[in-house]
Amino acid sequence: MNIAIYVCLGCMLVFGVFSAASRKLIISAVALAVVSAALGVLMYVLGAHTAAIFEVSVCSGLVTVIFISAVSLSNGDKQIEAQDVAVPARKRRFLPAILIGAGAILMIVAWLTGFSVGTPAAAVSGANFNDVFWETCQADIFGQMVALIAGASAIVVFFKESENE
Amino acid sequence: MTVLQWIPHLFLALPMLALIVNNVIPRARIRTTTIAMSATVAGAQMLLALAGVFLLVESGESAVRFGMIWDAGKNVGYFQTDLVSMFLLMCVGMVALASALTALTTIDDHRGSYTNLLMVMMLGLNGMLLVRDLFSLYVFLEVTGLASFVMIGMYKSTRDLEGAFKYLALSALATIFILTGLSFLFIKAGSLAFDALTPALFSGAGDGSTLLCWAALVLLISGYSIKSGVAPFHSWLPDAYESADTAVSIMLSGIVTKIAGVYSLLTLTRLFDGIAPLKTVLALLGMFTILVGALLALAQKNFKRIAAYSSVSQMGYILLGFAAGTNLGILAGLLYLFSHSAAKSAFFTNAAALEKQLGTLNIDEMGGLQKRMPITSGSSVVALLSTAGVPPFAGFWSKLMVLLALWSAGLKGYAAFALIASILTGAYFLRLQKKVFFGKPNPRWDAVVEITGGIRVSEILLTIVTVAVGLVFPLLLLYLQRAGLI
Amino acid sequence: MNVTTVMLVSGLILILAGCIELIRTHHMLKIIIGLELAIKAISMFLTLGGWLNGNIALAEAFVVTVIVLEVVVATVLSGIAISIYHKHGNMDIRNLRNLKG
Amino acid sequence: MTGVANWLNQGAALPLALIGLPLLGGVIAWLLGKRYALQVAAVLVFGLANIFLSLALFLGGGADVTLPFAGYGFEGHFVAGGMSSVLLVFTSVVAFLLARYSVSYFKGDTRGGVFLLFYFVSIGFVNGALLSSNLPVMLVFWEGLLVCMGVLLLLGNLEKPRAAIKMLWISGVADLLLMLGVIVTIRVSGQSDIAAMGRLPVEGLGAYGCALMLLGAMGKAGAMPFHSWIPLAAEDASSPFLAVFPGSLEKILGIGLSIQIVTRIYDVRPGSAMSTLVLVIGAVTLLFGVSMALIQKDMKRLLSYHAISQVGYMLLGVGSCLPVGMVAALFHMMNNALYKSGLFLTAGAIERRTGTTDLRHVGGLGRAMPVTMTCFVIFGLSISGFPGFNGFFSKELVFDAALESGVVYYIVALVGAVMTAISFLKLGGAAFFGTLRLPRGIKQVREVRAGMYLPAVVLAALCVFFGAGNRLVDQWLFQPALGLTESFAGWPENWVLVALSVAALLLALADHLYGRKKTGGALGSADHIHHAPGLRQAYALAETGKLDPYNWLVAAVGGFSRVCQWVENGVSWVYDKGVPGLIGGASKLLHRGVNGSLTRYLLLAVAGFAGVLILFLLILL
Repeated sequence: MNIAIYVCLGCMLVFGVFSAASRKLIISAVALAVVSAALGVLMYVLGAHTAAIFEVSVCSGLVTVIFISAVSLSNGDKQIEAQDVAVPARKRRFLPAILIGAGAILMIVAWLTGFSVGTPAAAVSGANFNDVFWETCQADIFGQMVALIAGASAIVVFFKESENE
Repeated sequence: MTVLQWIPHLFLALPMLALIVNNVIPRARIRTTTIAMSATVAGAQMLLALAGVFLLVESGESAVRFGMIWDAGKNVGYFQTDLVSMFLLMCVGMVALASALTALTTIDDHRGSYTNLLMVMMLGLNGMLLVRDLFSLYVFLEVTGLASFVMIGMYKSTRDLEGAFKYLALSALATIFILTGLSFLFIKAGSLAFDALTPALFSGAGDGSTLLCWAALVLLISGYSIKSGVAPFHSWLPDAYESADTAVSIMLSGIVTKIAGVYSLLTLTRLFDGIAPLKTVLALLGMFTILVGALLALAQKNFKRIAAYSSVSQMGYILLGFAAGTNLGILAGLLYLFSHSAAKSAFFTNAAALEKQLGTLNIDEMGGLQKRMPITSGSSVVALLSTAGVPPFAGFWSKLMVLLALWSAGLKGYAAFALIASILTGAYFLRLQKKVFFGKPNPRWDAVVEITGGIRVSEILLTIVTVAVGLVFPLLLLYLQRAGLI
Repeated sequence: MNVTTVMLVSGLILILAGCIELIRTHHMLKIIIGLELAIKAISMFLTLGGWLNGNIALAEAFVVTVIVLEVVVATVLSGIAISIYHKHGNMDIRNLRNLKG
Repeated sequence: MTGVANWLNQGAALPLALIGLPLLGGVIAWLLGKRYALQVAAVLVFGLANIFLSLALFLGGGADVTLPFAGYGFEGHFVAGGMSSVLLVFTSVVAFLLARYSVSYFKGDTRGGVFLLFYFVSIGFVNGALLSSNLPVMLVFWEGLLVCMGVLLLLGNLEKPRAAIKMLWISGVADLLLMLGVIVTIRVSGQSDIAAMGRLPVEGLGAYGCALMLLGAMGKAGAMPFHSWIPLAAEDASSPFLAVFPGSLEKILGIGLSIQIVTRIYDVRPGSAMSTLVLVIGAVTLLFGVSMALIQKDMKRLLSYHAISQVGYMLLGVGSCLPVGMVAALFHMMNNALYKSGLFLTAGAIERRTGTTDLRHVGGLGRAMPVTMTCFVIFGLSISGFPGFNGFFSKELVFDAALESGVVYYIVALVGAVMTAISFLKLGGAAFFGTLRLPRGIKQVREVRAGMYLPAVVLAALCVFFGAGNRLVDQWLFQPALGLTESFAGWPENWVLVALSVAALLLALADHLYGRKKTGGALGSADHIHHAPGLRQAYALAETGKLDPYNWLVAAVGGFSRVCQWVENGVSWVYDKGVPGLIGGASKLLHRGVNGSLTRYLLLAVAGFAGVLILFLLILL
């Protein structure tokens, strides 16, 4: 179990940093989708099965779709990528270095101080996701519904209604 | 079920109903009708919440709990409303009413989504006030934010979109801060319900998860501060307010930042009562905010931008009230929030009137408009006096209460600072009044006439609220005292 | 040095990466990527919290809600970004200098 | 009558009505400004109501009302009893007569309404000051009176408000002294109610409190060195103003309070330093006032100097700290209010008909204005102390008290009496007797209307009554006012003093006749004194204001202000340039910092996060 977790974490870290450091938008988006997939696996391993499905389908699926559409709506990706060229390549190599350095320092500090947030609880509550979701989180469900309406309104506003300076 | 138990349901049901009705009926032809409908919903909410406050006080209970429709039988109660949230629900109703009335004039025929978005925003704000779970609070915070982004960018002009985008980018950062904080708290507490979050979370010394809780507190304060526009997290705020349509600015300035940011901070102080650094940090942030907001307001030329920076500055006083930590302090902060909501909404309706009649908001181009627009001028003077804390307007009393709360909580230095900083408030508002309404009349505006319609109604309404609340304030205090709240 | 600590540290690195990306970039859509990256790490924290407290169902509910909300945020952001693209012909945030002072 | 009074006395109604009704009356009289008849009616109604209420209070045995709010030493405690009820009745009568006169005087003049407004408001304040037993509350009423006077003086000469400014300065200083005195007194006694003071000892801090309060009270009455605005006001202000304020109300308040201080608040003993202070100020005031009056050629100015000198007599009475002195002071104060306001009324009548009171241009009016002349004669005889008139009786009492305090005070008082008589012989002779002299442009003069002469006639009648019936007056007014059982009324027992007084009057007559013969007219009858060697130079100094403490003060202030100029400049630079510059600079800097860059906004937010983090670390570690 631990090995699976470490592998997933490694995947997420590598592709996450790659996504952040990448110059090209499409590559960033694809790397993000890979992070998402790795996270889905990780969640599955930890026992969050429904969340894992959501993560993989909605995030890696829908988010990528949004990006592709955004890119295609804005007539090709050349111009988009050209913008980040303004930042010299030399500078962008610092980002992975900083992140790896920060990670290493955190690791060492955590190891030296014996930092721990505890171990998994022995008694796992048998609560069903559906019950919890529809009862304990009913306010959240209501919020999601409203948020989706807001998203729909946003699409109407930004893609349908006319402009007015 | 008593009336009191029914009222909270309506805060979620009414806007939702309005949303459905608005989208079932073909919108394009009946813009005014739909906006009037949203105004009705807002007004109803204001009156219901007002009634709710009194009913709640009279009933002697501390809170009312209720669930969603599909939970009708179990009666566990996932929402709750207490006096604080009931009072703030009333403020939401009042400001939304002012916004809708202004929108009758300012929103054009192609903005069919205004009503939808206003209702979504109201749902988000009401939701924030009704939940009793920090995560749900975040959900509705995000909903409110989403509605705000879209509303700011509604006209899709260059400036609108810029304001919206800046708000969104800062909000993204805030989302990261807040969610990280929440997940840290979740790791320690195992739940994010208000009942599970107590100051005891911070007591396990040396434990890794306690450290996470402290980190969570820092992250949450920063995140909510971004949402509330507290300096130095405020930079998005003037841009968003300036670019948005005035009806939207009223909402943003009058209530959104107050509920989304300040109410969340208040929730933090109420949950983690007794955590010393929390209050000190809030007080310091408040002081810094008062100063920076006032200084920046002094240098502005745009009417709405001055109002925006003034909002920033006034936010500091509310924070100072909460930082006092006592019951009196919280009450003072809430009353300050209310009087400031009324005054600032009035200011933005004035801005709408000026923009509509003059076509510009540059105060250098104005002058001597007092004769041409007496109602706008009068309303703006009342709002100025109230904000600057001149008796007998509502702002005076609430500022006095903030000062008293600080003084009695032993934060005398902060009280003195708040008092001195009031001079700056007076300074930038006097500068505004002098340039816009008094001073030498600009011949360019000889043909300008007073505004009519919804904006005028809104101006008069808010001015009446400011004056009336100021006049009955001593009675209000007596009432609160009788109810045992101060 | 147990697995939870490793997860925490990796998550923090991802959040840091997301934040840096969000602040440093000049491209509007990349702001979403930065945000999403951080959200991934936060989803992991939430799951971790559920796992540690034996309350994975609640964590799942949180994660699902967060995912839905972030999708909507991403939609709104790309809507605004595309509208700006129609104005300026690009999605450079350095164009956003009209409002200041 | 008593029944009604008792009925009214049930609550706070009566004392509060005494304060409130005049205010209402003032507003109504002001609003009725253009309708003469209605205005007269309003003045009559409210004046009579005032008299009625005061009488009800006086006959009903007083009142003691405490309003239900208090704080910071202010407490609405109103007591009517003893001196305050007596003074209330007296004030209401005089005020009524003067109000009636003022209406007629200002007929057809737009300033009349405002005058009546502030006049009535002043009466309300005087009533309040007399009623309030709480010292801070009393001060509030005093300040209100000051403001009313300031406004009225300002209206008298809007273009050059020198009298108003001078009055505000001088009375302001006097009131400031009083205020300091009150503060010290409250500190010494530990409470702020006169009724509960119970004669504090005059020692240590109490001595300063007593001296300061006495100075303030005397300043209100117009004693040296707080006198110099009165002659200036005589040039600018109307006759009714002079009759009302320097003539009566100010004296009533000032002397009333002085008596209170000496007899109730502090335990001032005869022969003590405090007593000497009052006596000396009284003597100086008397001599200075009367000698300046002697040489005046303008009726109003002359009378205004007498308004100063008469204070001297009252203070000689107060300063003696003997019961006889108190009666003397009270009696003389009332007499003075009667005849001095009466004299101002006659001056006003002349002014109304001829447009001037300068005796070089107007005179010999006796035939034309017989009623006014008759009244003037009675007032003149009263003020000169002609045996049988009221001034005689009160002056004899003052002489008594002065003689007890020291023979030098008696001599001063006697000299004062001589000079008073001389100046009034001159004034009467010039104004009413001899050949008719009129200013250019006026062909003939008629008697004034009944509305203006009747108040004067009533005042004259009161003068006669206070003289002839002084036993009754003593029994009715002074004994209850001062709580005495002993009577000081009746014909003086000491025949030597009476003889000396008569001799003084004869001396004055002789001098008058001499001066008349020398210059050939009544107007110049005092010139030989004016031009006497030695005195001439002194008079020149006094006339040019060289002896006026106010002018010294102004000069000193000028010098001081020049010395402080650079300090002032420095401070004002800080306020005008420094602080706004700092604020403006900071504002500009921040303003420029907000350059619209999203990256900067985000970095700022991160910096804020770092700041919060550091604060937490600082507080926790």
